[in-house]
Amino acid sequence: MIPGISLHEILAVTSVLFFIGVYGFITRKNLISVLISVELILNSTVVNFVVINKYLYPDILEGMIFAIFIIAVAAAETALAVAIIINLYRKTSSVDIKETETMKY
Amino acid sequence: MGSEAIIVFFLAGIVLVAGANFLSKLISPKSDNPQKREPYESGMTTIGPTWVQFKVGYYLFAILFLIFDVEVAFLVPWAVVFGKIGTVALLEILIFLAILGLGLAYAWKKGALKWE
Amino acid sequence: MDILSLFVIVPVLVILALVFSKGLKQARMIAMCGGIIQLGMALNLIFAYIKEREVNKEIMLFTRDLPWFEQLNIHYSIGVDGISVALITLTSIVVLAGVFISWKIANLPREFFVSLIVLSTGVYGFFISLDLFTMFVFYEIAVIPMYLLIGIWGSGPKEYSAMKLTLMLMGASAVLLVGILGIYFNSNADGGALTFNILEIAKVNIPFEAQKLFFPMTFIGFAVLGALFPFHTWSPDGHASAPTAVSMLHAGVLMKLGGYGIFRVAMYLLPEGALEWSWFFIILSAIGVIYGAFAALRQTDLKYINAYASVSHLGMVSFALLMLNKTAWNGAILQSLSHGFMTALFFALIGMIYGRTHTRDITKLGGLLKVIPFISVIYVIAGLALLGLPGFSGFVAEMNIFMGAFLHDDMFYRVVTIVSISAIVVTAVYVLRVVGIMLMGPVKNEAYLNLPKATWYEKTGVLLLLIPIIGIGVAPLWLSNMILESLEPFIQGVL
Amino acid sequence: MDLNSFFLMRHEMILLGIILLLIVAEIIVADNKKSSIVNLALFLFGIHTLAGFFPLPENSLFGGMFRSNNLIHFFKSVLNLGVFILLLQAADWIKEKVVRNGRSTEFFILLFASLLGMYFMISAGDFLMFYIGLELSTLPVAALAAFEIMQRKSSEAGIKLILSAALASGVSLFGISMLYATTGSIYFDQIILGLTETNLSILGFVLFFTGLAFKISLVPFHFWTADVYEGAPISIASYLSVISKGAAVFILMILLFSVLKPLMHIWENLIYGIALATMFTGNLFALRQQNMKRFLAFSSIAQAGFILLGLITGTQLGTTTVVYFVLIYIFSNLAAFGVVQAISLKTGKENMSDYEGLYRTNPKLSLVMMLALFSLAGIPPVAGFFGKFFLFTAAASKGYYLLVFLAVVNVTISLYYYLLVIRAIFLRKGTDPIPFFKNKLYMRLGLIITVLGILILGLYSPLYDYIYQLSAAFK
Amino acid sequence: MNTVLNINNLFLSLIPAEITGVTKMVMIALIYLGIFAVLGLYLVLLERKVAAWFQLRMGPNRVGYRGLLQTMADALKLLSKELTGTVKADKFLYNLAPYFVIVTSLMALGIFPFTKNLQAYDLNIGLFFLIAISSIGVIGVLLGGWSSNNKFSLIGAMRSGVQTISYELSVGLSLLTMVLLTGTLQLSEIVEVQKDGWLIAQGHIPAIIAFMVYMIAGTAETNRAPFDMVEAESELGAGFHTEYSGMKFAYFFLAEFINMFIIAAIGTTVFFGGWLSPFGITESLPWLGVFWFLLKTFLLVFLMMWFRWTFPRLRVDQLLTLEWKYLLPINLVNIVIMAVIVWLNLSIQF
Repeated sequence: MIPGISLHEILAVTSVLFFIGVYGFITRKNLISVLISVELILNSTVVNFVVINKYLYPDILEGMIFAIFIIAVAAAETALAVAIIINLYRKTSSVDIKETETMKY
Repeated sequence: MGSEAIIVFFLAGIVLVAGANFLSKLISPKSDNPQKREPYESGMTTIGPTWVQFKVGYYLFAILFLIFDVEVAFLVPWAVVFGKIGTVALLEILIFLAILGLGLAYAWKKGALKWE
Repeated sequence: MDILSLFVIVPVLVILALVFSKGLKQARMIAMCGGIIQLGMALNLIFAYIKEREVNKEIMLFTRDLPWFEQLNIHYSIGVDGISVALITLTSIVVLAGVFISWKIANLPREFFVSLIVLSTGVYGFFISLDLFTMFVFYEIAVIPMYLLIGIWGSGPKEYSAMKLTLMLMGASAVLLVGILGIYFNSNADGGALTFNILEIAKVNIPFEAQKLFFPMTFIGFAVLGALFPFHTWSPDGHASAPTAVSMLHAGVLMKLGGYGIFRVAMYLLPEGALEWSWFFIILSAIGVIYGAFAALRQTDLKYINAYASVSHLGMVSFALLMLNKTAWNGAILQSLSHGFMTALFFALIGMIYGRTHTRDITKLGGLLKVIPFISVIYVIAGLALLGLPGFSGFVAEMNIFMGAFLHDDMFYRVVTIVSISAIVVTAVYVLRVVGIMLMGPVKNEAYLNLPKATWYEKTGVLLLLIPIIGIGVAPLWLSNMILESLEPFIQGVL
Repeated sequence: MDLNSFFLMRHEMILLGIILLLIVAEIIVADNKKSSIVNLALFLFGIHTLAGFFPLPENSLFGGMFRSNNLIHFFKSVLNLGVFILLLQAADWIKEKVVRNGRSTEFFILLFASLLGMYFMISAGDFLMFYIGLELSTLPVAALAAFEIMQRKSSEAGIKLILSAALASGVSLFGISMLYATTGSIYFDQIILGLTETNLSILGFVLFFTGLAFKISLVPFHFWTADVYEGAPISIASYLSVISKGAAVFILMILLFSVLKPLMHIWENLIYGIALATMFTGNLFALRQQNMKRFLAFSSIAQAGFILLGLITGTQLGTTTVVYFVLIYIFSNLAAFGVVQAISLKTGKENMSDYEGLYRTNPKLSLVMMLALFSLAGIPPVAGFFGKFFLFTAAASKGYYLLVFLAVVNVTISLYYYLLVIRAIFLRKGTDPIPFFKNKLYMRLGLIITVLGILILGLYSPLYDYIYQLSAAFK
Repeated sequence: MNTVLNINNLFLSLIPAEITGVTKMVMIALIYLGIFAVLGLYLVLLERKVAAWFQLRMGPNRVGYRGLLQTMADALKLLSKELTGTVKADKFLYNLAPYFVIVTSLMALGIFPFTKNLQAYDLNIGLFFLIAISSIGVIGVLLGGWSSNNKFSLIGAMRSGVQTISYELSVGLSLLTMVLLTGTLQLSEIVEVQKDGWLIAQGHIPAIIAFMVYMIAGTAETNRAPFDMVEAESELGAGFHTEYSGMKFAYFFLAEFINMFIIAAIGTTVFFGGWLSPFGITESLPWLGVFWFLLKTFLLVFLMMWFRWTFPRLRVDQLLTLEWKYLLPINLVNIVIMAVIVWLNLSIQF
């Protein structure tokens, strides 16, 4: 627990982070950037879990454990996504999101 | 000193770099000519773009690292409490590492560890 | 094996036999045998029914009740009364006639007969069901083969017609389904268990609000199949595009499902709703009667003429049903039967004419009486029956309907009845117009002089249909009695 | 961890064993003998499927993280069966196309890993296990979607799937963190006790819901569906539309009916709206599809909308109908995908117009397709009708007559586009019909099982009653 | 010990109470900056001396007494050099890169216990923090190499990336092997545990294996010879910092040496008992811990320098083979052996 910083402030920060992520996911034109936006979302939830655990329910470490697993899964997700992006890059020589629009409607 | 030490060191590092940069700017000589601003390529002019496509091997290892590093992250809490838990922890980590090792063996067999 | 389930099992066996058949000859032999067996079963059922009725005063006879989805209280529940027996007989005759008429079907014969018999299975099942769920299942089974039948073997804009027909009927079943579920979830109004069983629901006093809500849904759901006025548009297109046997079966039998369903489900189970809404649907039916007749007058395509005539006549059925009295109901049932035979006959004849002349446009035809006398004579007879000449079934039916309808001393009912009766005149006009243009006069096309005469199978099919028309017309009373007896529970329940 | 708890996780343990065994096999088997692994995998999974049907005790493990009861066992077996059929249908494809690239074992490993994730997901007793299961079931599928690495569409499918999956799970996690904040626990048992209707918990629920809505591809989280189905190998499209969706529906149902019950009249309204949106969107978009995979994608979106009709009830009846429908849906959709796969494998054709005149050349396949589509459309006497009817019954039991009405209207719309396929197959003659071909044993077996399922499941009522008994767990 | 506290108190008494915190922080920051600079400069000198010694040369001996001021002069020289950079570089990232390397190494340096209680911050997850922070440095290298827009830099940076992350696994795993013995991640406690014998002795064979793996991996992680593909003067010019000049080059240079020190310090803390004296000979004088700590650390630093001048440079494939096919499997097995040893209580306690 950090003295002088209340739960609300941290949650406000994570919420902002979350929405930056969502915004980035929607607006970014580069697949890597989109991936990073997703990571932002995940990280905001990680902080959420840790902070809620620490501030509200410090006795049981459920939130902490959850956070570790989110990190692990996020890593797997990223690994896979990057692998697929590379594969796509080999076909199109670009990581631009508009390269993924051969299928529509 | 509490956790703010981390912040202090962080700031100190920044100050160090920024300060030295500033100092260097103050005292260093300045001269300019076009050749100086070219990228160094053993005296030749650069050919083609520099930001080129990479061997996929780098990414492969990056991905492998990512996976194994996360596994290490799971080993950390286990290692800390291992002494207190004992048998169950040993069994579980054996399974965990067996699967991990199998993964490594698989990557090995598939040639992911080979640098061509 | 009980006598009613056979009506489902035999067609299924026939279908299985057809699946393993090869070629046209085998297929039509199997289908014919199946049809004859069914006709035999139907006749047997009539006698068995009459015999049983003398000793057994239950509402439904030959009942059988097997639990199916016990959790939802769904049963495979069957039974017949006089109305169903009559309609089952109608079905078996029309199916057999249909097989004869399709004797020379060239394209994918096996599949044709399979679809035809699937359709008839649905119809049989519908008529014998006493359980709303089972009934609904059979209803849908009967609807779907139409798509393939019209789409593959039809003529003209067949894909469009088939799609339109299927979708409209399925849309109707959407409404119907809601109605059925509404009835089901109100069937515990008296504290009993939820049930789909018609006889048990009939004993329950479903709350008035629910009746008011679900009656129109159930009614419309069935009435679309019965070509109720604003929802009839599938029927002319469908009939026009369908192959002969399908038109026969559809107009002759399948559309009767609508009237039967209205009667057995909508009115029987939701009588208060029926009273509440009858004025509205009477108006629609009356419009349908008039509209159908006038539309038939305008058409030059034989099938369209007949199709609109069907709209008009089936409008009369629902009109009569909504009159809510015994005589009118009796007339409605008789009208169903008689229209079934007549219209099937018409379509059969039209099919024969079309098969020979390759046109259905009456303005291009003429003097057919000279070249194909058998077909033409039967056509005239059928036409006379349709316009309600005494001695044919149509007269008996219409007589009963308008008698019953006029029994109401309410002004509204009398007015609509008079308006509807005027349709009879129009009917006479369009029937005679066709006869005049198409059959009389000089032969318009040289090629028609060499038209082949009717073959034995065509004659068999036509006579199969003609006999009951005359039979009902000449001796209606035994049939009327059978129906009137069965109407008793309805009268108690509804009125 | 004693022997008993080991048995409780029998499904998971056996499947994990199979996965590990396959990895070992992949390592030790020589390259030119790889096709024998396909048989091995099929054999092992067949045994696993059979073993899954044996009854198991009901209990929970790991302090409530993993719980199991008969309904869950049953559902796992259903998923097994679905996957088994899918593997049978995919076997030829793998043998002919994949083995050559030397990646056949990976197909099985990834697929089984995903299935394992689903086991954990539907057995979850807390949000952590649920989340891990969810991700474990999604990520391998993304890899599988991008499996045909030589095709750009496949990569696109993979990237679309994984990015949308990541977004959905991120949003969902944010919601879970809110639920955690309001109740102080991630264990379902605790959450039921602590959950009340506060702004935070409602927001948390709605955010959480998106994660599963994504997996079930409910509108407005359906955007990935068609593209992924089109780009991915057919087996994977089929897997996504059937197994993955089924499992997600199941866990959503468990969560709604037990954990989130206190928020019932929030989610009732939510599901009401989403059900309508999903049905209409799925159906209306399906109307204009030419590619069979996209076509089935939108059809499966619409089907998801129908499933919601059972979910909206929150009763035992709802549970039963949903499970029953999903079971039928698995068979129907697998049959449809099986035919598409068989044709695509032999001829490479995937468009509806290519199917014209199919009946005249390949009557058996056409009939399978017809049965499948009728089942999807809900035409008796095939099973789909019963599934749909009971779903509507469930919704009507709560008085949602208008919803039922609109749903049946949607059935009619859906019938239209299913009939379009029927039209192409039966009514049209076609300029260049697909020539006659014979399927191999596995494919035939896969199709026969689905056809039997379609024909029998609806008419055979004891199954429904059996599910009803099992559903008592989630009243 | 008391002396340290006294000094601390003396400082505190000199300044007003309300600004204690800030002042203290500034003091500490200054002290550590000093340590950083001195260490950096003199490790360079040490390297050159050691190199000379190995090659039977004199080494730097002109500036100051025996060349002691040589690196000071170098630093001044670098400071006064012109900062060039190519126009094509990504300016922002190019300038950002040095911050990464410096800040991370400073932060890592900050949490070492030089002796009992002489520690800026006794983080309860100290070891974990060290592993984590030391892996951030590679981002600086990657950024620098990539943003330079120079092929040599790019190749160097990529190599650095793949090398660092690969060997980081071994560093982490070998340290975790020792955590099994300690049961804690807090550096001070890790040292306390070793009162009964340094961990390298407590864990006997697996610990020795772990130490060997750690030293190899640690050397590789700092991109030092024989793992210096990153710079590989003979093939890549100067690797990732080809385009850096003057002070900007100096940061990378400095960080490399500090990182070497950090690796050695971690090794000391985890394997060789940190500030503890051998056999407890100076336990009565806690402040001598600083001496012991530095002694051990510099011995390990010397070891790493020794490597540099003994082994030839590896090729990239050899390097990766070494890590993934030897060190990592060895490590995984080793950690299991260690677990069994802990489980059976076979560790040696004095």
